[in-house]
Amino acid sequence: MMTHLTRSPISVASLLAEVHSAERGGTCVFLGTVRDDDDVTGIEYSAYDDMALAEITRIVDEARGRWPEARVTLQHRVGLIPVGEASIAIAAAAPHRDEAFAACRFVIEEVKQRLPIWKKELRGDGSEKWVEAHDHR
Amino acid sequence: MMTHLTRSPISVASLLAEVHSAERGGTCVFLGTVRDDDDVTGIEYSAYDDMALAEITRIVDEARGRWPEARVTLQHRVGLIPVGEASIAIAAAAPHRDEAFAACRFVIEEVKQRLPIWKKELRGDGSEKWVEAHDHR
Amino acid sequence: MAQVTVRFFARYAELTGCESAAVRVPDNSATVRDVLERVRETVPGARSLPARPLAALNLRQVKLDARVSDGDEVALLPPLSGG
Amino acid sequence: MAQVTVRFFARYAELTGCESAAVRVPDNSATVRDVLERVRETVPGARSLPARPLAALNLRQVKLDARVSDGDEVALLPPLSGG
Repeated sequence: MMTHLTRSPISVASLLAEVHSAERGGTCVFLGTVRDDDDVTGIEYSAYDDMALAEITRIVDEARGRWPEARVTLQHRVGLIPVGEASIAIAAAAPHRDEAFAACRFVIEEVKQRLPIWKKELRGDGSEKWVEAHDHR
Repeated sequence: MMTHLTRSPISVASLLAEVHSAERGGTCVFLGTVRDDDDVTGIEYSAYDDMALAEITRIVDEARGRWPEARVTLQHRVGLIPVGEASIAIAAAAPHRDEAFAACRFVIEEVKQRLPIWKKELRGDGSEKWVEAHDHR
Repeated sequence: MAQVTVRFFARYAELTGCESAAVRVPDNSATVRDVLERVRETVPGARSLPARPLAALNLRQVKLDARVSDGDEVALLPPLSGG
Repeated sequence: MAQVTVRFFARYAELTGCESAAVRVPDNSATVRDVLERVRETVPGARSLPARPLAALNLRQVKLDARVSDGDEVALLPPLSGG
């Protein structure tokens, strides 16, 4: 089992391997990557690790409750993430594509609302800024 | 540029590389893989290549018309595909996740309706069967 | 007369035992439906094609009343099942 | 008295200069709000926390009127921005 919080680059292949199987013919993946907004060079992600892991478990369990034939997993990266690299990846596999898309979408929405994780933008001029509102990425 | 029809295993990493960029913070991927329904051991996919390529170009152009900031690409594999391997992969990247999900979903729906591609199921007992109705994978 | 290439795919290629055939139809007003009639007359096995198969003309799906011209390519397509 | 661990994250850790503090509140009826009041009295810099911050109790988001017990962990959370 993969760890759901990591300080290393996320491997989409590992996520796919974790959810895929021969009876699940549709897989949906979402990747959130650090954008080069304004003068941003990277984002420092910090987490309340224990609670984030507990919330991830709850979100994955809720997804399984709604879509019993689906398997979902996710990885959130923390620490300094340079522009262009992924901060979050979600994979949802199901027998049919409707459930795969729905489960993947559900998980990213819950993640954005519930994970105790914070972003500090690092800019090219050396300044830093906490991101306090939900973005809509 | 990748070819949109291939006889080799699909590389999700190549698709991601083709659509991703620093200003596109959300990427949605869909993978359709061969299911082990009944006694199926693999599916032989055949295509009207020239028309399939023309339709893919039209579908990608339509997606760009609807979501101008998104980039989408897809690869459809043809030939004999064993159970568990991908027959289609779509990647859609956009500044925000709404467009990424919507563009990816649009492309798979259009692909299913419009690509002149056909499936013949190969079974463990040596029998073969053309698949003539849309499945809902 | 217009010469049109007709292509058969997947199950239709199996039914007709044929991948491609050339048929000739009147020059000015012939449609995909006329091409289909000619095919039924000239290609053995084509009689078991459905009455109104899906068709493409020059790489685009069309209705059977689409007009054809010399050099066109008509394709007869079993129900699509890509993806 | 109940002893509760209070944790500060992200901008709140910067504001208070503190990551974790222990506070004592009455044993039976104290709530997260009471813990917050104690924190404002005992942790320098905590006065600039918002009046009603997001809070978690034992790894779950709760309202400020949630009851606390001895050994609980309360966390004060700036607006979430994960993903």
